[in-house]
Amino acid sequence: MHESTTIKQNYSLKSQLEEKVGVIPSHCYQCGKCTAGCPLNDDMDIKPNQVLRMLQAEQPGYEDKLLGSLSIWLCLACDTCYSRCPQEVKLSQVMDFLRQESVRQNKVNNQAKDILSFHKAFLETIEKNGKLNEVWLTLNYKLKTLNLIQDVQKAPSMFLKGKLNPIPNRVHNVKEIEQIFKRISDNEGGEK
Amino acid sequence: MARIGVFICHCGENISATVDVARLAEEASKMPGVAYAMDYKYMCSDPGQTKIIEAIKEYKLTGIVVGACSPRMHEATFRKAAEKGGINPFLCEIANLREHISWVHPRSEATTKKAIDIVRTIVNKVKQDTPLYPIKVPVTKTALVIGGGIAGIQAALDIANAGHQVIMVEKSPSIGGHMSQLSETFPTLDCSQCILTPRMVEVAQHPNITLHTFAEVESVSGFVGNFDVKVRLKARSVDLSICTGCGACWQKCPSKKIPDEFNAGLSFRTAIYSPFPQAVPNKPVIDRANCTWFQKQKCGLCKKVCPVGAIDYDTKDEFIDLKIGAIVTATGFDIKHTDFFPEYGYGEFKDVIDGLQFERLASASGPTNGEIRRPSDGQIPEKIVFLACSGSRDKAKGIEYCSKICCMYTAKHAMLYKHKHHEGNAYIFYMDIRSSGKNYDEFVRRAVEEDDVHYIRGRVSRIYEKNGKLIVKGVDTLMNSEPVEIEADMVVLATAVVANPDAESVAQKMHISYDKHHFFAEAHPKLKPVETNTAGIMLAGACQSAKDIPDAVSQASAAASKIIGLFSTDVMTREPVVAVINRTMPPLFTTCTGCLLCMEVCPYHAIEREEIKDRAGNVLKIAAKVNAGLCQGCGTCVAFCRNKSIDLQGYTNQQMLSEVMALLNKPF
Amino acid sequence: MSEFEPKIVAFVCNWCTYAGADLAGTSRTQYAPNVRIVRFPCTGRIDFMLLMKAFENGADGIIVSGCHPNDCHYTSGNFHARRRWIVFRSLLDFIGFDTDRITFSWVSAAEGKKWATLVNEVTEQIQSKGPFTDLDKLDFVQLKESYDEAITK
Amino acid sequence: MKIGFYPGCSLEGSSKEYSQSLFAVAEKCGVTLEEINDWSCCGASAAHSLNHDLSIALPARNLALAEKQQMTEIVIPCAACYSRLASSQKSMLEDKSVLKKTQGYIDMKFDGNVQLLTVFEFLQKYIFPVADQYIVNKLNQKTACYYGCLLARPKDLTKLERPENPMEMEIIMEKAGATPIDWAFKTECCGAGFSMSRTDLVAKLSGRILEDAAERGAESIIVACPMCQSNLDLRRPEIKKQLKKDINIPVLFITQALGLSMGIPANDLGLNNHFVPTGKTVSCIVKKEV
Repeated sequence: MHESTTIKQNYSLKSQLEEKVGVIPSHCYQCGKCTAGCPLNDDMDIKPNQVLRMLQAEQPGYEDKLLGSLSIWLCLACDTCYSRCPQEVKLSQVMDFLRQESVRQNKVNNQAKDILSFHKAFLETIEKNGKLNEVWLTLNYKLKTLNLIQDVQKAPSMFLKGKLNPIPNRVHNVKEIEQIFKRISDNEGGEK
Repeated sequence: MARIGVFICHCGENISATVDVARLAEEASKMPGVAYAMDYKYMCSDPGQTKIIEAIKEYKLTGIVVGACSPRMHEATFRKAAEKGGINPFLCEIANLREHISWVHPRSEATTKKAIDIVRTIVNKVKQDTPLYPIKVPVTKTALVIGGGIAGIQAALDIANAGHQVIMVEKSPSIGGHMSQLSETFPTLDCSQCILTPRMVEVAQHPNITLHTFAEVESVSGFVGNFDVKVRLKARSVDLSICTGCGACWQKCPSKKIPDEFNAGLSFRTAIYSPFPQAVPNKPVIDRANCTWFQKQKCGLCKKVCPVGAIDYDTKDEFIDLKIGAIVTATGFDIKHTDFFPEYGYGEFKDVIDGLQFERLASASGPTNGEIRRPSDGQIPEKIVFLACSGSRDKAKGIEYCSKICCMYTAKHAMLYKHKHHEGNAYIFYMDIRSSGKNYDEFVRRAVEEDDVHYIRGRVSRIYEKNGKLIVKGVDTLMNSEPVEIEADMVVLATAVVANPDAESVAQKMHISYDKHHFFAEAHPKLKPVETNTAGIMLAGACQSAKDIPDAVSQASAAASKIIGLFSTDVMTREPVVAVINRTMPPLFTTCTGCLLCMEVCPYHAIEREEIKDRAGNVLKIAAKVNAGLCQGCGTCVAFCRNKSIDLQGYTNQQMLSEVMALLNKPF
Repeated sequence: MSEFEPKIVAFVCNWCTYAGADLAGTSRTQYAPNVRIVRFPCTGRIDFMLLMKAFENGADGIIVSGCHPNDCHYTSGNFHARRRWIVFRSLLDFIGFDTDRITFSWVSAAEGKKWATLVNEVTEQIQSKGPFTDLDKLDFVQLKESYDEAITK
Repeated sequence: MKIGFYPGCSLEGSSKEYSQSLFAVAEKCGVTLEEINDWSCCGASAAHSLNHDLSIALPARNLALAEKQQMTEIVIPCAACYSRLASSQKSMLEDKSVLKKTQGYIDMKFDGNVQLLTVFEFLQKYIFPVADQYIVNKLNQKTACYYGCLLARPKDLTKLERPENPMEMEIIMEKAGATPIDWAFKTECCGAGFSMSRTDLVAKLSGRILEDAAERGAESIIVACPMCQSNLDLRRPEIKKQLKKDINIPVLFITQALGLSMGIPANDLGLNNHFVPTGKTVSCIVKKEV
């Protein structure tokens, strides 16, 4: 993954996928079994098998469509597709790759912004504390998305049940964690 | 002292245009051992051949070299000429001057020099040639047909009708095979049993056919024309010579809860049973594993009720030894069962069935007398979903190949259902429709256009049960890959065609090779589709690859014709290009040390272990022995032999070495 | 070097490569005249010591060619050849023999063009290498020593 | 005996009753769990969604720590954490370059000799052999055992016998005296990481699951994953909106259910921490007749 910051533009998503992730889109023969079993198939703008089809076809415009699609953010990585795929195509890894690319080329679909913000909030919390803390995560996420009222009705009861504790539990030497984040971003500009 | 004659052909101008033929002939005449050399416009022509014949006589030639076209073209022609001239045909060799020289190089010194080199090479080879004589092998004109399905039946009848003896061995109690289980057949929808059963009877009554059902081949040894086959006749517990097949026994048999193989497990049979009403022979057999008498020494009812006293609990397996000239392997196929499909319920949903089970449901002789009812509650399904490619073309499940017959029989199944229940709905999930047989695609179109079968392009991800319905989660890839969910009453999986569980062991008994899926391997994918690489053993039907009935029958007839051809002579002759183990004076006998590496590598099992004994029968030495009947002359053994004790006639170490020496212009 | 006309001996099987060379002829595909074909029933028949004999007696390069995998007329001859070649080559490398002078290839009866190209490529390659004279250069003493080392380890 | 333990963030927060009950059961059976010292988050779905290297490095740190602390086995009750750690371990063992790079990131050595246990494997290996002597109650009700995604998939990480219809949980629940029902949504996805960002989808997916369990007469749902638990438990209001009906089947962790059968008091198992009251289940307990 070292080169992922210096991708030549003429270097197609398909070939990057094959080289970096080791998934070969041409293995897919479009039977659609992935889509048939996908728990969110009817919410996806581009169905799982179509994602592979677009990678196979390599037509102008397809890549932008893919990177701008909602589907890649809806994929829950539940691996139902892969576990039943007759050609053993690891679709969830394709989705991970496309998500990272779409952020890198900032083509993220508008409806996916909340999902992205959540992931970012999550990673930031980890970077600061080394561990997740629901309070921090929630606040962080709410600041990012500004839908402040969501879940507030839950909070009090959660406190009572001790499910939320405002004091963040942290890793002792948080430095280590920060280092990991730093080294990675230095190395290949992982999205943050 | 060798006296070689060299004959250079101009081939019109094909050779002479770029090779200086006159000079070539002259150079040749100077080569050591060459007694006579000439060139001529058309060596293969009648006058050309006459020149050769005369020269042989006139110059008392001991061998000839013809510099002409490729040996693949005219070697046979010139060897005949040599024979006419009075020398052993294997003392005639061809120097390939046309395909390998004149046609691929411009006229030049280099080209002519190459021609000279090649001629010298071949001259030297001929010097090393020894007269060879075609190998004669006697032929036992009895064929063995293994497997009594439609392929076996067809092959047996063809051979028998040609006037040769046929012995048929079938492992189950009746012949008929899978075809006897089918309802109607595509693309004509004629009743399977109506066309099959007459053939079964014909086999049983044919004067040239001996039928052994409930029997299995134990071992096969020997070689083409001369196989020795041992057959196990499994203990039937019923004396066929007395039994009239009245059925009193199986009507009385108390153990009635044994899954019926013929009905693909959809009904039950008794412990003493005849597989199906039209069985041949229609006489029962006792399934000892499920018989109370054999398990608990109780009951014995069948023996009591048998009016002719045909039941005999004490029969044992018998063995018979057969002398066989050629063998047809027609052991058929098996299919994957529904438990092979986790995502479709591990075979636990009663109403998810496989293709053969549907055939039985649709068959007039089936458990529902041809009414398509679901196994769970006997209701008539209003919605049936058919899944093509169930297990086929599925790398993850270890079956990459296409099972070939599913597209067609699935269309047939849907039609049969629609014909019986016009108001019913039939859905077929498919990936591609492969209907490339005569009238096949028309048949599929009929299903779509006339019988209004719904074809949906996409695979089904999962099936689960809910309130007595089967929820089928599929997709329509032709409809923007929209998810499709169908509440079906019954699901039919067109499960993959696979080799029989015992295919591997059968192949090993026969010494024929098989692929990684245990289908038997033909000798050549295009030009020898029915032969195996063991001479005299042919393949017919689905044991070689998934096949429909027409294909199986054609291959069976092809196999039969190969054998009839083989049986057309009393003695068969074979090219003497075979390996031989050298022989020397006692006490050495041979330089072969008996390491038998050659035996390991021989693709034809043509090499045996020989014990060289003295008169008293004491073993003096172990050595390899080549069976000329089996050897095909590849020479792999020669290359492997550590001390050059085995050699290949026509391509001996001496010959090859002298060839190489000669073309490098080194004396040898 | 350009005048140097290498002697190349081709050990080919009767069923695939020999027929392939025939096809090159019938389709009049021109190629370098340096090659001399020796016909074997099968590459499985080829005794690799014969290659050494050829080099010993003035061959500059050698082609060994037979049927493609699984196409062998005798089902497995070409596999045996390939396996033996792999062993034999490592032995040659071990004694310091320039194994680039031996080309192992597969040419089917349908590949006349491939045959021509193969011959041309090998001819050029050997031309650039120059005549084969290494045989006496091979240091068999050295070989013995390193061998002894190898086994005493 | 001592077994390594990786709690993961949820077990310290929203799902602390999971670890609470796990410890209670382990203690009962004389098994000691030793928490990995100074463990950190596995990165969860955020990491593998946004940063491939991070998704390997974060779990790797914990694996390396476990090795440093001479642990040979660690139990990872959280299905998601298990999946992340297992996949990180796998990719480092399979690809030297990944290993090298990751060691660089975490600045620690990794040998890959720690064995990772799912909660099932842990229970089967350490609790089952001794369980019978401690099981005093019968959990007398119909339960739907829910596996979710990450315990059943991907096939190269999980070790279930029958991934499409696993039985591991059922076996455990039968031991606890419950009657597992046969149902269709055992391994369907609950919406996992979307619990905050796309609550609507969580409601939809978890709704389907609850509905099927309810229709087939389940009196409780047994889970082994904090995400599944909180989605099925915490998101009830949204699910209610989605299904337009109220389903109040409690959702218990397998360790809580097992604990009840061992006569451990409900509070010690954190059963009071649920949104959907678990009282009904607790009241189903009857003494096991011997």
